[in-house]
Amino acid sequence: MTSATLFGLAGAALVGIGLFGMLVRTDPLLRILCFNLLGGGVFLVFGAVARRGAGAGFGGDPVPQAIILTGLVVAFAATALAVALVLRLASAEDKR
Amino acid sequence: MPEFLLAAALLVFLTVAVGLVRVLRGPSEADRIMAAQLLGTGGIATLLLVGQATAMPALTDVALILALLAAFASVAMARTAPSREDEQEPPA
Amino acid sequence: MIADLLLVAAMLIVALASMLARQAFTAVALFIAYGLLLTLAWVRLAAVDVAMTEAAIGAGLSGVLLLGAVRRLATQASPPPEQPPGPAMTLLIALGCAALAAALGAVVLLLPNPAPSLAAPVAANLPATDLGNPVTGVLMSFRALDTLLESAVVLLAVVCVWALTPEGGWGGVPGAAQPVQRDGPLALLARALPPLGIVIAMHILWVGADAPGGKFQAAAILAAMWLLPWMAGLVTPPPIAARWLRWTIAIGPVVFIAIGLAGAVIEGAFLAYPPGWAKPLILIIEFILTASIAVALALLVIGTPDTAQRR
Amino acid sequence: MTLLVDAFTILAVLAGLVFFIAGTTGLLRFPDTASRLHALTKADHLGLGLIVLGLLPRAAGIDGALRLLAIWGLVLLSSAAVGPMIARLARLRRPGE
Amino acid sequence: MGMLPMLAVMLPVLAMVAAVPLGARGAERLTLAVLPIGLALSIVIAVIVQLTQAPILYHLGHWAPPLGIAFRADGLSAAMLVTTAIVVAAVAIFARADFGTASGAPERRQAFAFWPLLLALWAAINLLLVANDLFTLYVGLELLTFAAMPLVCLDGSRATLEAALRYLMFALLGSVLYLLGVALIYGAAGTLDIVLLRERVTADPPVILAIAVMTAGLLAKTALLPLHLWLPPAHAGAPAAASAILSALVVKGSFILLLRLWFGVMAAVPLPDAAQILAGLGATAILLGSVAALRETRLKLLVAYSTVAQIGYLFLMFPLLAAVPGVSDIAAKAWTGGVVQAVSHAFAKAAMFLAAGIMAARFGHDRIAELGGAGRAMPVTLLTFALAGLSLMGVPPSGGFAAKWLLLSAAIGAGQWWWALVILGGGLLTGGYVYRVLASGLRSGGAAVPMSTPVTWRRDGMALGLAVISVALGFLPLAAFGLVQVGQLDLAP
Repeated sequence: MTSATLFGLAGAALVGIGLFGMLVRTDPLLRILCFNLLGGGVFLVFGAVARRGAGAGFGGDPVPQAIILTGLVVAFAATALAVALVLRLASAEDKR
Repeated sequence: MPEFLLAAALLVFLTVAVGLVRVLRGPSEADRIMAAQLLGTGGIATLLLVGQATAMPALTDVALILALLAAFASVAMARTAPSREDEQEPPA
Repeated sequence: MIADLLLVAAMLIVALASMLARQAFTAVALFIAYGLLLTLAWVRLAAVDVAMTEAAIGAGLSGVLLLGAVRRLATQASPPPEQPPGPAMTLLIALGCAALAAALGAVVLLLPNPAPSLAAPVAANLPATDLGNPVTGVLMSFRALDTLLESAVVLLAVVCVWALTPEGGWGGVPGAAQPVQRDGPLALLARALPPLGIVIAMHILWVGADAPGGKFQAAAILAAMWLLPWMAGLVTPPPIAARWLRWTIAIGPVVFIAIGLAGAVIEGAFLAYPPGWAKPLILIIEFILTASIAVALALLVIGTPDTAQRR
Repeated sequence: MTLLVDAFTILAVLAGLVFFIAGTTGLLRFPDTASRLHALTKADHLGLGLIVLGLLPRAAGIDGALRLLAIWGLVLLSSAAVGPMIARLARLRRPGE
Repeated sequence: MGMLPMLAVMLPVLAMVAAVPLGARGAERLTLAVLPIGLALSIVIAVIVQLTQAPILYHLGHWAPPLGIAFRADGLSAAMLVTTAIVVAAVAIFARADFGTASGAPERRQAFAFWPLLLALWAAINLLLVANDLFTLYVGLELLTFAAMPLVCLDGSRATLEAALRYLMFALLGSVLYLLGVALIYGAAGTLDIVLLRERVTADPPVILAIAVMTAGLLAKTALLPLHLWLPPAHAGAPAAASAILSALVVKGSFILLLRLWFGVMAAVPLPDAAQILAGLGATAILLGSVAALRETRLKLLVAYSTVAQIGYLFLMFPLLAAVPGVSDIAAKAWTGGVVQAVSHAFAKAAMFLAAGIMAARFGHDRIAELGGAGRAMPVTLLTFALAGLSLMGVPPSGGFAAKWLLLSAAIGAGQWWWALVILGGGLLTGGYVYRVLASGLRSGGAAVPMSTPVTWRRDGMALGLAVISVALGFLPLAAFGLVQVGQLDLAP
């Protein structure tokens, strides 16, 4: 087994872990955290795909690598949005 | 020489990975922060050793970013850790 | 291979523990460790650009963002917990997730060999961009549209976070008030680190054209260097009504689109660069985009304006 | 000459390793937070410092050496800042434990 | 000419970006200035596609796929581009009363947020319509989610914030699953360009799993039963203008992407069994959604449940397209029927939500049982609701009728008569809930209704205009519907 495959399998396991957490955790903040675990798994699967595509003197296929980079930033923005919403909801609590 | 550096990198990583037990078990928040910090330092050392062994100077830059951001995350952890109410200084 | 196995095992254990953690703080501490381990995994996958981004955004900014939320939620009455799924349902979900993970693992093993790849076309066309870093080539030329749209997404996210401002807080200072610490360890770090960090960010941005690095990594570092003195209470973010602040986060995408449209007029295709001009134009875009994204990322961490804090 | 450099690197990196191992052992085995903190700072200051020292003669030019030193400096700085914070946290925690 | 689809996307993106520093008042004026240009662009694209009977292709930065990204505006894109532009324009004019900023007035939160969000939404939908690259489409999906989420909770009340959080969780899970599929498809085929993928993909496990997780993710975003739970509170709690956009357009964005996957990427690999399951879920959604609407006591929730039901119709086209690859006439009918359903529902539902918003604003509540007097006080609003209702029911001659009739005859032609029964049953149930509202509104009312103002006239005009379009679609000659066939990969002879 190559290390690309190994990390791909790890990504698959992380997808399972993150998805489970997103579905069973009730604390919204922990749900967001699990969304990030899940995202890490997805990116790792993508990373395995990129590594498998090594060639032309590159250690990995640069196209999926660039896509992962973009995806990481988008995932961060999504996390920030979700966190802001959770905090806003918590402060709405007091006023009632 | 690269073999030696790689072996050293593996050992450093193995060592700090064992330290992860403290992040898992605590018991106090201080312990978790320390273990995370150790993981950061060990990760930096690993990156430097691998970067030298495989002639990838860019890994030094990864280590540089890690050093900066690990410092940032560590202080954030240290001041966020749940503690007694007298911990916070009053806002000016 | 042993190293990889070790790394994977550590990653899975940390992720599992983070997902199961009882306390939010523990979960986030483990999540930061997860980000550190992922950084090493990206190095092992020969994706150094991604490793840098993961270190800066995955472990750094995301961790600090979540920690900030833990901190703010600790001072508030915890919301009534939603009903967790019952044991039978939990088991069912666990089986479903395990099945998905297993299917995904099997599929990873079944991916075609040799793997299809665009490495060769990237290598063949990279000289046309005058860049040395293939990932930057993809991000700024071959798939520049994605990068452009992503910068718009980041800007939009700031709008969304601001849109959550409670009544009476509009136009005010974003984020919760931070306890002021004029001296002490945090203040020391908040004063000593930023100058060094800015130099490092500029270095990462500059080498990004030809070696791993680039605007996102640099922007994340710069954001962290602004957030540090903010956390120490040494600087106050500008109010969100400030026109210059809004221009700062918008100027990057605006310039990117303008250069793209200029390409459409001059070269006949949106985001096409005239021959010989690719590298300077890309550097201009990256430089301005770094400033915009850095401020936007920091604002995303700082969060929504508070009613309590109109200055 | 190369032999000398190699020997230097090996010695320094090995010494660094020892401090890392000591740091982890301390973190795992020491009974209280304060002494664990001491163990941690050893790994941070000396372990990484020695590895950086060992790699310095191999660095690619002044630029590479500067980056190595900057990393060490950064870790020292953050350790110096976070250490007291952790110590205070540990002190504050104790009465309730 | 090739540039037009690119401009249709970049115009709202640029406007959205520029709207942020301009502030609420500037953003409002910028939006109103950009709207006619965007509408004109969409119409020109539609005319060109209809005249040339070929999709418009555009390579960004001169880089051809698989290395670069292509835009491809086919008939489906063109029809939906025009629909989107019209609905966005009507909603923008409608929304000025709520989110406008008078000269010299201080900037308000809702006003600052609404205009960039509207522009971002428009940009995202246009991107989803013309982008031909699976990852660019992912960015479009996220853009759409980010723009839609704050619209749900624009009024800042606790209930809407909860609805927004629930929506966001569904949407984020949906997009991350979609991204997982993108990774697998790239790993299997080495490209993300839909046209190229159509030639490269085979029914291998990686591709099948990819399509499965992407479909699941997109269903969560499209709110197909049983993943619909987030929709009613989210769409009903938003301000009327936002509800109209969310129900009419946002759920269509992920649906169109689903069509691109199933009948673009997988055109050469039919999945008849899975298509039956999707249509089964759709049929259940039609029946359960309509029943829920029938039992609902609040007007805006009724309209939201109606969306759950009407989304169900969209999925009936899947087995009809997948079942009979040889008989292209039936497939063509199913395709046209599904797309016309998407278009006519967009107009009708936007009109209905706007009408419901006008009623709720004037009554100060939206309890259906207490709408008495609406027929006298606001006949135009009630007429709007009725016309939109006719289209949703599928009464001839309306756009909804054309759509449902095409789907019905395709179902019978394909020998899958059971879907025809569902279509007819759904129409009856729809009639039931529309009638409930009208009957209540036509009763003589007890409470005094506030006088109408010029603002109300303009708002009524916008809502009525949309409702009229949804009906008028039924008068179009069938040849006009040929537009949506253009460039359809598996239907092309």
